[in-house]
Amino acid sequence: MDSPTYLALTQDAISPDDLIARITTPGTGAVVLFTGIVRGITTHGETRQTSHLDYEAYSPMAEEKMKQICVEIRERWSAVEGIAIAQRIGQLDAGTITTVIACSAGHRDSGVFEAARYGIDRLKEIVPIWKKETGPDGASWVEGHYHPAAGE
Amino acid sequence: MDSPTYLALTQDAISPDDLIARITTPGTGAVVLFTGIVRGITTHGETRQTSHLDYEAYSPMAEEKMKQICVEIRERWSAVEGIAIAQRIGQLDAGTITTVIACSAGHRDSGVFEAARYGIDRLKEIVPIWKKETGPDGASWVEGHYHPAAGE
Amino acid sequence: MNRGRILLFATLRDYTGSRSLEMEIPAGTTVAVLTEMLIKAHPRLEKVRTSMMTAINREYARDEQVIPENAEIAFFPPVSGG
Amino acid sequence: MNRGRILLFATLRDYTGSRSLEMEIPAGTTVAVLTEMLIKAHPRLEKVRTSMMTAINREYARDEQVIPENAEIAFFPPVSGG
Repeated sequence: MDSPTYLALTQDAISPDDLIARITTPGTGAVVLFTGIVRGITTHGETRQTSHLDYEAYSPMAEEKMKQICVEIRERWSAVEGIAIAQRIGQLDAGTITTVIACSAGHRDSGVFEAARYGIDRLKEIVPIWKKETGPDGASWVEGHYHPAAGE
Repeated sequence: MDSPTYLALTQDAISPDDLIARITTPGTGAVVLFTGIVRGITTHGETRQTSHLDYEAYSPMAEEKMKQICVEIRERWSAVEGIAIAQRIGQLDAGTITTVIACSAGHRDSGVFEAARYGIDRLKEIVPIWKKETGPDGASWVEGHYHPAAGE
Repeated sequence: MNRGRILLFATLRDYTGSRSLEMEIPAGTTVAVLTEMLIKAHPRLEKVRTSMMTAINREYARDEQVIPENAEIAFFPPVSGG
Repeated sequence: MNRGRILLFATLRDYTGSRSLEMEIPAGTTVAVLTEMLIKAHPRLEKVRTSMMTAINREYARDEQVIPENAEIAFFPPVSGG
């Protein structure tokens, strides 16, 4: 079984088309892709507007943690073939793709949905990336909540 | 809340990038996209090779049923904003995207994963499309199994 | 009496050699009866009798449903898209 | 004694005004002790004391962990990528 892995921490636009092609193997019949997008309007709780987000990363550790997420996914869903994880950094305007997690497998009942969901959950827990939100009232850092265990 | 719906039954290549853009609204923070791809090698059961699939559709009914799937998704996951469903027909070689179901929402915990999963499950149950598989041993129609109830 | 047009797809098209057929459909004909008429006219359909499905006006139909006049009628095997 | 380089991100960078700091780190210094040294040098960090995290050589570290020589040390708030 081919097991392509593609990781990117990039200032450039992320293309789901490109990432899907990178993880499509001769055995691939299904790809599930999650993408995060900069929300212009947030209505959870109080409604607020966002003009852009500024992402920064502790790049070498972020790349290590992205690799680790791939290992964790493969341990949990052995039928997953390819995995792509991309995170864009820099200033990203509302409507822009910020991150993509995509998993390929032979069939859709192989855990690809769960694997992609797990991937984005873990990215938001352990990959050292932060974002500052700018809206009509100025800029502020978005607070994370998760505290990884040592070595997690 | 914006609720874009995009349906396509097409002979042309399907672009996930394009479909994601079509269902991204000012409130969109998450998109989950499923894509089906022509498997060149199938290892479920006996291993077999596929050179291409030929898809045919009962187009007007297929378009009605794709609309119906959107209604069913919106009834079940009210937080889903945009929905795109595309199915390519004609001769599709191994490695080619055959179908895409994508759902957008404000947040990833809103049911977008479940909604996309439901969408592809329903597409394979009720949308009148058939495929014939061609491999080294010739061509044969792929057998479906689901029998929709009257009016389903 | 009503001259009806029947659309056929996938294996049913192969077995009948046609994408569509015209048949005389007496008033009051049910889906079940029309299915028998079709199999009688095209005996190769016998082998897909239990799996074939019928749509009337682009909606899955019941066996006991009466075919309305000027209906769009389609017969096909279980779907396999995606 | 070991002159260590500490990387700072997000709010911690704002509060210290620096992307990285150099500090004298005595042999045997633990993460907890280094954290106190950092807050003492940059009192604005007091308000993120309970939330700040430490990575040693690109791995999440324990409070009682001793900082090895020539380690890559980073302090940052809980992550918020995606």
